[in-house]
Amino acid sequence: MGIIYTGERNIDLQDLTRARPVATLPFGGRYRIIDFILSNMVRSSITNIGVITQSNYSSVIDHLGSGADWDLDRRRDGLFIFPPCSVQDTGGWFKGSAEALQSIAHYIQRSRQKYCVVSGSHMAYSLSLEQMMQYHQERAADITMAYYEDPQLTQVDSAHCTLLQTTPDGRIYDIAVQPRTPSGRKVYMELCILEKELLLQLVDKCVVRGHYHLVRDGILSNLQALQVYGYQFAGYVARVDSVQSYYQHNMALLDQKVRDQLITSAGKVLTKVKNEPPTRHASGARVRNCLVANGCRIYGEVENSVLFRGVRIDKGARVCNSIIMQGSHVGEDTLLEQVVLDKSVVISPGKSLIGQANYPLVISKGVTV
Amino acid sequence: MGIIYTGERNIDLQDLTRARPVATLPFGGRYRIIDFILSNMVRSSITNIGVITQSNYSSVIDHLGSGADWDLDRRRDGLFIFPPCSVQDTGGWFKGSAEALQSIAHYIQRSRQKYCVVSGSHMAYSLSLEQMMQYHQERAADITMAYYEDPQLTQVDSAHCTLLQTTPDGRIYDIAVQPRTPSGRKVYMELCILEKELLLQLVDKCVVRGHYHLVRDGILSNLQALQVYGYQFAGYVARVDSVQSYYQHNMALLDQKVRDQLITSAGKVLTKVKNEPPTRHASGARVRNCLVANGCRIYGEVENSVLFRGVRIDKGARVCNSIIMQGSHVGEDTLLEQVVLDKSVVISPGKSLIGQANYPLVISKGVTV
Amino acid sequence: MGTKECVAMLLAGGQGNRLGILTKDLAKPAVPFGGKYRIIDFTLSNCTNSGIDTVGVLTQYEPLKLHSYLGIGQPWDLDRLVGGISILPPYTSGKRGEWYSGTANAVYQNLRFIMQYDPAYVLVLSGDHVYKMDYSKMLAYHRDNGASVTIAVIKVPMEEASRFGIMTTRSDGRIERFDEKPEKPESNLASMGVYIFNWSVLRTYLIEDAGMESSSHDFGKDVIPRMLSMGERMYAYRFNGYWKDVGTVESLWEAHMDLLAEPPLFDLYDPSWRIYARNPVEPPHYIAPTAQVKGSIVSEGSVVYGQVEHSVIFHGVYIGPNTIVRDSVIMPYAEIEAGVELYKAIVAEQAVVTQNSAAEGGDGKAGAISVYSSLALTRNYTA
Amino acid sequence: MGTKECVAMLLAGGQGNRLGILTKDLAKPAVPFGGKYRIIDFTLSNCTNSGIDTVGVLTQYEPLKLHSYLGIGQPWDLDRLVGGISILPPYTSGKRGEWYSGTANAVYQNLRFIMQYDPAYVLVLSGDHVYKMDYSKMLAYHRDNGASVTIAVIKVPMEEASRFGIMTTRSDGRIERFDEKPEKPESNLASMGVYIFNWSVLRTYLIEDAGMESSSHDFGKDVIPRMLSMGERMYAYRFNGYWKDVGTVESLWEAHMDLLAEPPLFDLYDPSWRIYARNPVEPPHYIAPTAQVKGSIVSEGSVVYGQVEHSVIFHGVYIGPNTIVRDSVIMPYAEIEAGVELYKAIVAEQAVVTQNSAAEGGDGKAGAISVYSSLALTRNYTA
Repeated sequence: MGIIYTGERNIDLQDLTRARPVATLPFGGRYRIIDFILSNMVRSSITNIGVITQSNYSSVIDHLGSGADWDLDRRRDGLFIFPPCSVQDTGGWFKGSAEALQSIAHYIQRSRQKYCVVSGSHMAYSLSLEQMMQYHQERAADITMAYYEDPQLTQVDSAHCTLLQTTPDGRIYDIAVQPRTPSGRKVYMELCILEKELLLQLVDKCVVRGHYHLVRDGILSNLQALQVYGYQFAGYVARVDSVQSYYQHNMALLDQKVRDQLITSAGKVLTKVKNEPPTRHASGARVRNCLVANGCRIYGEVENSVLFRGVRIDKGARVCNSIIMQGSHVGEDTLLEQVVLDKSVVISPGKSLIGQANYPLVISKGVTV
Repeated sequence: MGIIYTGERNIDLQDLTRARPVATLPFGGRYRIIDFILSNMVRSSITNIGVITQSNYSSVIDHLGSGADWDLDRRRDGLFIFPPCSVQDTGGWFKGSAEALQSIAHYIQRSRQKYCVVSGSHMAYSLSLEQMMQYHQERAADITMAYYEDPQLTQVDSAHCTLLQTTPDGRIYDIAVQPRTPSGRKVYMELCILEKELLLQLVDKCVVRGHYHLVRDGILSNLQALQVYGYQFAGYVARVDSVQSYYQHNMALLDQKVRDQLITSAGKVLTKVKNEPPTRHASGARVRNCLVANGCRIYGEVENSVLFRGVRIDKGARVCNSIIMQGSHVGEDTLLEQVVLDKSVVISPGKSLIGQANYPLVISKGVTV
Repeated sequence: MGTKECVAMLLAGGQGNRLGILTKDLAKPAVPFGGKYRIIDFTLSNCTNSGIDTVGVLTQYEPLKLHSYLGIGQPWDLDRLVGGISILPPYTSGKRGEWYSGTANAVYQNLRFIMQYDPAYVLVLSGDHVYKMDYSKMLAYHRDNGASVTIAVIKVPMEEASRFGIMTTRSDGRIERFDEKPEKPESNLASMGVYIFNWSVLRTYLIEDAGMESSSHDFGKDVIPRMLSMGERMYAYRFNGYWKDVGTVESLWEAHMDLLAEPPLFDLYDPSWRIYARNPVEPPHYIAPTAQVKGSIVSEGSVVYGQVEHSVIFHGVYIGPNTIVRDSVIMPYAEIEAGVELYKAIVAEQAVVTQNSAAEGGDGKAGAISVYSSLALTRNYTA
Repeated sequence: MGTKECVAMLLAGGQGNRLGILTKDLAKPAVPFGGKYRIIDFTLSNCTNSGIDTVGVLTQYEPLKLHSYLGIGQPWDLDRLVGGISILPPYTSGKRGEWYSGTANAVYQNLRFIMQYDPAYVLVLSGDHVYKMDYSKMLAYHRDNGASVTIAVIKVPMEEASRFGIMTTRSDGRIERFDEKPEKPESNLASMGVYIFNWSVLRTYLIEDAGMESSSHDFGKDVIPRMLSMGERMYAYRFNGYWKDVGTVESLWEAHMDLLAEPPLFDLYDPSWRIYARNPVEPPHYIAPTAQVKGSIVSEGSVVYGQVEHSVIFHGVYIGPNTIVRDSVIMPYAEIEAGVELYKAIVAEQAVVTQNSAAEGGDGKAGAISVYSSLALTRNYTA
């Protein structure tokens, strides 16, 4: 079974996560971040998946619905969404991942599966959980935690991450949760495998002692007693924890190698299907190095950009190095460079917006500029 | 379009509504209260239905799901469930129906329908909304409110009800919300029809002045200015606002005339379908004057009772004048009279429970006696 | 299109003429069974419970009700993005069309369907048996033996053996001999009509069989004997549970009586092996103060005023006052009018039994089963 | 079973042999159209947008892909509890089976399906036209006239009139004369193959027609003329929008070019009349720095490295570097290899066009349309 926790707080994503959790942040022209981990699970034949939500979860319910688009609308198992208010005694807010897991202990307990894959929802990657499970079983590990090496890890990044330290044979001997000074470059992918019985024990031990963080309070303190292994993932990981990283990982998708690693090679990334006509490139359009979803109408010029569904680019508009989300409308004779338009933004004719690659301009959902 | 508000508080239903709103209270062996108003709407070709939930809404989401069982899983229109937390500025709690409606004003506004049917969720009845709409249009009414005459209305009842006073031609000239002394016997069925534009105006006027109750603050104060008509309904109305009324209306279903009026005559009452085998009446069973859902196994004696799905009555058990909800198990050599067992209750062998018709004993969900 | 390890082909085109008026305008797999099910539910639920999620259903005879019953397979959890249930009626291709002329021919005409999934194994099933079987165990047995064909077998009484395909096996289960409905059976190991084939082997033989003019294109009569004669590794898989071919009025009635035994010979309440079905929306059933119901199975939407003993009452049935219904099967939405007495009867869907028609039906005491339908009022069968 | 006011019967069994290799193993209504749709989507979306929720789809020729595409009709909102989409292939009944021998015969064999809904009206449609039409308006017109039959008509160029069923009407729209494919047409009001019948009238004539040995059991050739000769009140309903029979390679290509006009002759982006389709799950399309795309429609999952002008590119297409694709239609998952130049071509689903095959295809300048498929590499059509 799989459990996805969508309660991460991401202050550095600013307005992008004001009305939604990072799990449902639009990504790559057509997806939401959570689609990637969901697809990893479904592709690895995990069909019993619980999604724990925190505040602002209505976009999660909207997006996932009955789970049919992920083949998870099943009579046995399937998709279960747990809104926070459904748990009376927490008053609707979880203090941390352990408390969130505790709140669905009943669901975990009665599942038919032996193992649990526990995941966060702010990283996108294509990983075979079957291979990771094999690694877990070969090592007779109690817990296996996935990580990747980030050679460019900065101090700023590190404060958003959990870093692992492993012995040469892969055993984890130290964990640092959001350290100010990076201890190594092995970034925990917020993805681990363990038996559900062990998970329930760890969670229970945390919560009854007033601790709420699964990794810090549950796993770190048990590194001696348990066999905890790190599983290194070598593919592309889009860790979305700030406007800058969001922008950078979207732009990276214009590189075919990144698309192959993230989207096309491992099988389909499943997402909510919508009924949109194909995109029209008018005779005056000029589109170069772009990802373009369906339902767009392009009369202007677009370069090095990602266009989500139903975007309209009018005549004389010039869009460069930008991310335009669903339903936005860029008016005539406008100029956009290094800009992120959230959903349903309107850029009035003649306006210009120019951000910087390391500080892209974000326009909030529904705003008319 | 239809709007169902499930935020009613029903303190007199005691433990029956501790973990669920009255909307999802099991009723009649197979249904939930909300099934009746939903079925009324679907049968009258209303296919755009919003359900506003207050706290404890997870049973609403569980029960309604995608709406497929009510034929409401549609690409155009369909079923929309609005959990309270989805509205940021109320902090998850509505102060009243007007505020609740205000929170979904956007959804009401963009609907394709001209008229709105606004309903509560604690009464079960089979009413043709098409006929009521015809009445509304023939009178060129601004608002039409459905009512029924309750000849046995007591002072206790009256404090739970809204009473209408009408002129001989049907126009409403006074409304009393939860009066301590009954003013007439015309009980408002928490069901009205009006144009969505008018609804939005009324709601807006209430909320901006700090008033939150649609009928009291929105309609009552406008009885002069607007054409407000009462529509008398002559069929059976199960008003569930206390343990006594819950018990009494379930028992009434053992009368074929009541079943005809409420369940069988007007077309099907739709509900969530579940996969249960048929019920087995063992060779030693003795069942008289009972409603029995599928999945039961009956080895004992049951009389004048309503059995929900998957109930088990063991050998030597005697159940009289009782309501046994889903999955409960009545052990050997027990005696139950005038009892309401909530879901998954276990009565251990040899135990007896005896309530009174005017004070039935309620055993809470999951309890083992 | 994704690859699947095992694809099931469910033969549901049979006319079932031994069920008489019960299948006048209904395919046999769609005949009601067990109080709320249809016969095909048992095979489909076996697939679901065995983890087989790609099922082609081959239909031909009176498929209207069967098609709408199956839909896209949602009740059996077979509405999958890749795979799931596919209904495969006969069709025209190029300039010509061909009806399914035999069980093997039906599968042959749908080779292209199987090819889409490029399976290692093909499971061939028929839609007219009532049983609970874990095909995944049979598949493991097939793999462990390195077999190219595995046939599920069950012991039948020796005197009935000549009605079945009978196998002789070595002690390790390998099949040495297969006789389709032999006059003098050598053993009582009968084929259940459940086959697992290696896909490459099946494809080869089906293509060969299609070219043979003398063949009747039937698995039991032609393809299996041919495979055996060519020396394929064929194994028998012993099944020990309850299994019933409900292809005759007698066996359909008997199988219903088996449900009523205490404890039942075939258990519908087994939580580890749920039988899935499309569920009607009906209120709970109502047992009136005048009614007496004993040793029976009753489904939703029924209303009972009379006396019901040792019978199976489907959903939406009306049983009037002063009636006696004993050892009988009353199918969905049938009506038994006041005063009627029924013994050992099968009443078809939506049939109305009046005092007049019941009198013609006989009292069942001589061992005959009466069948009532809305088309022809009554007909007798000797059990 | 609930009653429905109007039931639609959609004829989707045609072989479409004038589409050549495009329909080699595909029913005509399942041929891709408009960048992501299949031809049948337009008629089904018309039903949905007109509030008709009960549609029987009559299939016969190569239905595998069509059946799995339709499923239970969820993309068109036609997965209803009562009604919705029903697939109606030919079947056997009693002892015999019959293929659909003509359009009228196909409906005749499914009278029992229609009877379930006891409709007042039956709408007969065909699945191989591209148009947006509100059938509810036509139904209102039918009712207002107190007609027993209403036929939708469109003005066609006089020189093409002899390809159609041609009507002569009085000024009030009542049909006086109907000629199926007349040599010397009297008017240019052509039947669109969209009929509304009063159910009782249709039933009577279909039963009569089924008994006539000389009949070819076709609506246009037999049933409509017969009704007219019997004096039924028959009206023509004028349709003024875009309508195209895409039954030939030329018309299929032309209809695609009509989508590309600026503004388009047929608009896929109309929010008040959405065209529903089963949506593939594909990433956004990618336009490389080396690519140039102008005056074209491009769908998801495609990757373009070359030059695309005035063309329709379906989903999952690959267009390699140094290519030129002009005035062409590239169907789903086709591949255009590096260096290929295509003019006025239709490339079928999953076909691969290499430099060699493209050279054989001709340059389209002489007016011929080249068709590439994975079955036969290339074939020319004169436009």
